[in-house]
Amino acid sequence: MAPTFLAIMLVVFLLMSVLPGSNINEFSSNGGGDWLDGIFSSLNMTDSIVARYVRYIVNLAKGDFGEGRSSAGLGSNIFYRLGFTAKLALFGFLLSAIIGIPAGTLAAVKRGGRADKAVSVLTLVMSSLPSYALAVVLVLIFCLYFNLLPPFGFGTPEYYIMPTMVVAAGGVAMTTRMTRSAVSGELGSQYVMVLRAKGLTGRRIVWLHVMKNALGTVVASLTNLASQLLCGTLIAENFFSMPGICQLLTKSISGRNQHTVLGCVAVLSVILMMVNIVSDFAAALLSPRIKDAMVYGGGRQNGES
Amino acid sequence: MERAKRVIRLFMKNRLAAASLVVFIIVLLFCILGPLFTPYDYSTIDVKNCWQSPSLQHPMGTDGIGRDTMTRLMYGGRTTFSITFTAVLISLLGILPGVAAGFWGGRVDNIISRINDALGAIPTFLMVIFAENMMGWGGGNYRYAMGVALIPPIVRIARSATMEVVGKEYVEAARALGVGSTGIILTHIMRNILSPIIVHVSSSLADTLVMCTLMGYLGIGVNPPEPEWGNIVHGGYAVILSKPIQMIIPSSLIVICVLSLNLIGNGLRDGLETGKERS
Amino acid sequence: MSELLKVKNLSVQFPTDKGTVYAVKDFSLNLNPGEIMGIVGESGSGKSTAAYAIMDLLQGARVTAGEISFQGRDMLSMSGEEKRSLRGGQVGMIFQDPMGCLDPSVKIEGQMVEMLRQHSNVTKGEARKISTEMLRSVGITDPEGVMKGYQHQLSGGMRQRVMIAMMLSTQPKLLIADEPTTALDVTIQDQILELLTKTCRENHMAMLFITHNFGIVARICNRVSVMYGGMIVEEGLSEDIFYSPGHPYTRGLLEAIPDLEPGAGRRLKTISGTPNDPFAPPSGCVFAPRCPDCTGICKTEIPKRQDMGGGHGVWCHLARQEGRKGE
Amino acid sequence: MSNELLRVENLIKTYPARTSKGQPVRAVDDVSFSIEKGKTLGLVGESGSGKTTTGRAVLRLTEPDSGSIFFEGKDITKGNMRPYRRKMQIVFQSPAGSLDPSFPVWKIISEGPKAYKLLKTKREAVELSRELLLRVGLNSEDAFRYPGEFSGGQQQRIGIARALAMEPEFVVCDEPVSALDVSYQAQIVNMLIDLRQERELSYLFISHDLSVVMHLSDEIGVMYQGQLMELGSCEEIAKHPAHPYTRELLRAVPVADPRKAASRESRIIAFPEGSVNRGCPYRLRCPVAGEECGGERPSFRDLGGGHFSACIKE
Repeated sequence: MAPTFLAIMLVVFLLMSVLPGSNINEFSSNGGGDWLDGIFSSLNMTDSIVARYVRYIVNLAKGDFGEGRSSAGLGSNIFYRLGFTAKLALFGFLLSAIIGIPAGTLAAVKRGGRADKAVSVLTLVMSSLPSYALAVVLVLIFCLYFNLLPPFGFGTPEYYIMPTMVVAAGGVAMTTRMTRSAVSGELGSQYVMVLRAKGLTGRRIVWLHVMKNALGTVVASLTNLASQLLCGTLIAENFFSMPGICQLLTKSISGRNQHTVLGCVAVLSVILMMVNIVSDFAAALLSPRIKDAMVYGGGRQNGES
Repeated sequence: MERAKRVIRLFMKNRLAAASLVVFIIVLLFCILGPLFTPYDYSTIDVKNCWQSPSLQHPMGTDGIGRDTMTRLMYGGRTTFSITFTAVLISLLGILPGVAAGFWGGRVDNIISRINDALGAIPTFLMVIFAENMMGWGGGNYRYAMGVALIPPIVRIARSATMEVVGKEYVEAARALGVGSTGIILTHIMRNILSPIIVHVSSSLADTLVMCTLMGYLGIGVNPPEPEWGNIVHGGYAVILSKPIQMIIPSSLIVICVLSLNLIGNGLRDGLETGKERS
Repeated sequence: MSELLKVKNLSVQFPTDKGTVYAVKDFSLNLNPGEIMGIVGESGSGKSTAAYAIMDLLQGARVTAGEISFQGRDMLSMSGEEKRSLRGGQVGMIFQDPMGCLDPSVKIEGQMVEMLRQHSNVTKGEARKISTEMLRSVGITDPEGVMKGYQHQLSGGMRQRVMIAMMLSTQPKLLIADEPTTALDVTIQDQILELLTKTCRENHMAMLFITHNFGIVARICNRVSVMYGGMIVEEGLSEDIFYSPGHPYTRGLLEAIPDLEPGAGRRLKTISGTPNDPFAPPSGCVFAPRCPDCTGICKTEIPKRQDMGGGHGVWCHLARQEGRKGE
Repeated sequence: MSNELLRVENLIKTYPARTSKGQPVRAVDDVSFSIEKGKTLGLVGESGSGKTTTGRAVLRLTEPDSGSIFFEGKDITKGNMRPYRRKMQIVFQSPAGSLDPSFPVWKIISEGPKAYKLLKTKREAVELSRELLLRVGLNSEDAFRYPGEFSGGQQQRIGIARALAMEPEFVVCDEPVSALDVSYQAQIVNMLIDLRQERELSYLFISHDLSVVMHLSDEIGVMYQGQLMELGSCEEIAKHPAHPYTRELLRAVPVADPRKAASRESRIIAFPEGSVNRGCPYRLRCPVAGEECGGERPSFRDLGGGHFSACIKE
């Protein structure tokens, strides 16, 4: 995974240095006199593209988005806002897991039954409802009709209710659909018949055996869930004016402030990259076969089975 | 193509899917033919009667600067649909590398899969902002970026479908009969990976439309006064508490369109799945 | 009631959107303790479906039966709980496809201990000891290694041995084996068959062996039922079935089996025709469309069981004694 | 050696190791045999014995690592196979898997001749398929149906018709009847026998079922872990097998006769798993193995009359 991340950041870096008027060359130039410059000057390649790329990565790692030299406090600004977005995304993720997985399993276990039909209709509606449409509906119900929740701003927990629902909607729909197909796939396999022949209770079979295998596939597609939550956060922060990184991103886009835009894009890519790595390891943890293949390196074996 | 007839027959039997097809066609006609019938233009400003609620002259009311919402929705629909269809068409370019990776495997497969994973790691949204940043804002040319962002899933599906077909004995039989690799790809591979791809495209059509309107809502992509569905919804944001109708009408039009697209997707999926299993 | 298992006219139908599939019709059998009975038939004859129906393992099927009783207890009136405790406790089951029988994400030890603790209150330590012993008794030379591993690290033969050890660890009175050796090599199959017969002899355990291979039936079964198109067409001691088959289908099958005599180009006797359409079973005898000596009555009337003496029953209007090479 | 149709010399095919630590697996390890025109060689062995890989390598569907293949005297190991593809065909094991579900039957059967430009129009193709369908015992209007609408036995007949469309001289049958029930197995075996006489075909008949092979082969080769253990005429192998593995195979096949099957005492303890890199590969399971079996690999000795065995104890 790390090589993929470095590849992306390389692309970001090269594009930014090509961009007219972006101040990339200032904050990735060497000569600042620290340990890194010692190495580069000894190799007398201080200004080569490679050195500036390494400097760029080191700065990113240090969280220094170049606020030291040019625009005001971008780095600290981003980290402050990151807290908000992280909270929203985390709530959204937890909701997706807590609602999505049991609902998907229930629908798969009682395939064709009332619960299954209800869940499918709900998932269909939730995945066809763009987040801003859902936000409008929520505002209508909770603010105008019942006047229970404050529509905008942040602070006390009640502000977070509606934005979290908007963020979670897409996630719940995707997780439910994913779990439903994974679980019904497992339920159809031979080893479930064997478990029933062993006299195990239905609950034990589903929640202990089937769940473990089904989660393997669900976790593997964590990255799509992350992107889905990202879209949700973008709309939620914008609609409910929550000061998250996504709001900064949208403002800097409309303000055509390229530098901040790329800063936010870099941070969000880093987060998604980490989610990618976590999902790979979680998938390996859950299914030993993938773990074996990873540890021993599964060659493409197409000899006699 | 006898199989195609069977799939269509099955699709029609699913009344829900057939009904949503009709709804979708109506929405399409509304956007394409509509402008010929409306007296207004999408950009004529009439500040006197702004924020009008639905009335006879303006069946869908007017927006903040008095422009007729219905006309704007018609023209907006054209932009949104053209962006979505172009993006999905571009994503079909992913079929070629997917088939190549699945068919030849080994090094070719590794290289293509690595690149594909890297490209796939970046979510559509960030890819679009990136492209917008570079190619200049507005003008809907982010359709190409969205198309590129949609390529990785298509490559993955084409690759796994191809590998499944290559594992089958009828491909080896074709080789034994003296059919060359390209011959095999054009006949056996293409015909048998068609249904998983169609199923994916039908579901990605709805998701792409939603993504496109999201962009519009956030002010990325189309700059005003050019109309776009997401943009129109955003227009009503300012008066959401006082006149929620301004946002409800455009949002519900989008929801109806997306819902029908999803239902068509489900209908196609059932048709192709049983079609594939039985034949 | 010395019978261990008694089944009377069991029928199974699968309602599908294209019509009802009549998988099993009027299936009856009775099995005494310690007896090995073979159910033979080609694919689609309903042999496995019948066994699964007896154990109530079928989903989405309409099962009707005159009587299903195990050790005198009527299973039809049993509650779901009671039936569940029977499965794996008194009745073990092993299946055909060793590749997919074990849970891929749980260690072998976990699955065996789970089985033991489900049917008897032993501690985890005792369960682990019993399981290791069971694995050794089924011929696994390194039981500790297998216990710690997962199913994808084992060969087909090893997985089948683990399955047998697991099912036998609760000392069942009846073992239902659904083509356990079909997917295995012939040398490994030979070992598994030997293992099964030895276990039945030693534990006085009855076995219902389902297969399409007459050779296996000849080797291990003392009583046989031959099935075609969802119905039993002939039943009796294996001597009767092999040496004086009464039903044309049994005769046809026995002659179609290739023997180990050398000589290239020796044609086999065949049964002409193709399988029946599951949605539209023929009126009258199920084998009529493919039967060489089929007459008018066969097409109209379902044949009744004709007793040929000594428990040898034939469901054929023209049933008659006819020796094969044995006499 | 005049009418020798196919000769294979020291054929070797290795696959990369499944785990990064293990060394590459030799699926086919130095196999040599020859088949005369009109004769059939049966290749028998269990799963993992390399018999299927050998069949595929002979037609160069999988490229062998080394060794040479001669067809009608010409070396076809390297270079363009196209001129020979016509004369060499293959029938597969899984009835459903060997037919493309999206092709109508007439297109499946005429795919070969079409690739060789022997058929110009669709009408010609349909005509040819109708003719061949009748020859393999199906009716001619099946030409417009799809593989999914046929039973296993019928699908296998379509596979045979496809092979016949090329008018081959040599057909590799890779477990053609293993997936079928007894009554359909007998029908296909009889058809293969009739086709042999009628079109003077020679087969490389691959199967794990020794009794089916006995009915079809003039000569039989027994393979174990990629190596030929024994090769000889059908009578030799059946009456006096020279290699302990062949004896074990003959003993283990269950015979449909209770009296004959009654007397047997088999071993229960599982055979040690894994392959052997030195000496005779069968020595871990062999009842008569001694130290000498662990030395270098036993040579393929000629016991006279074309009967070879790779066991130094005999």
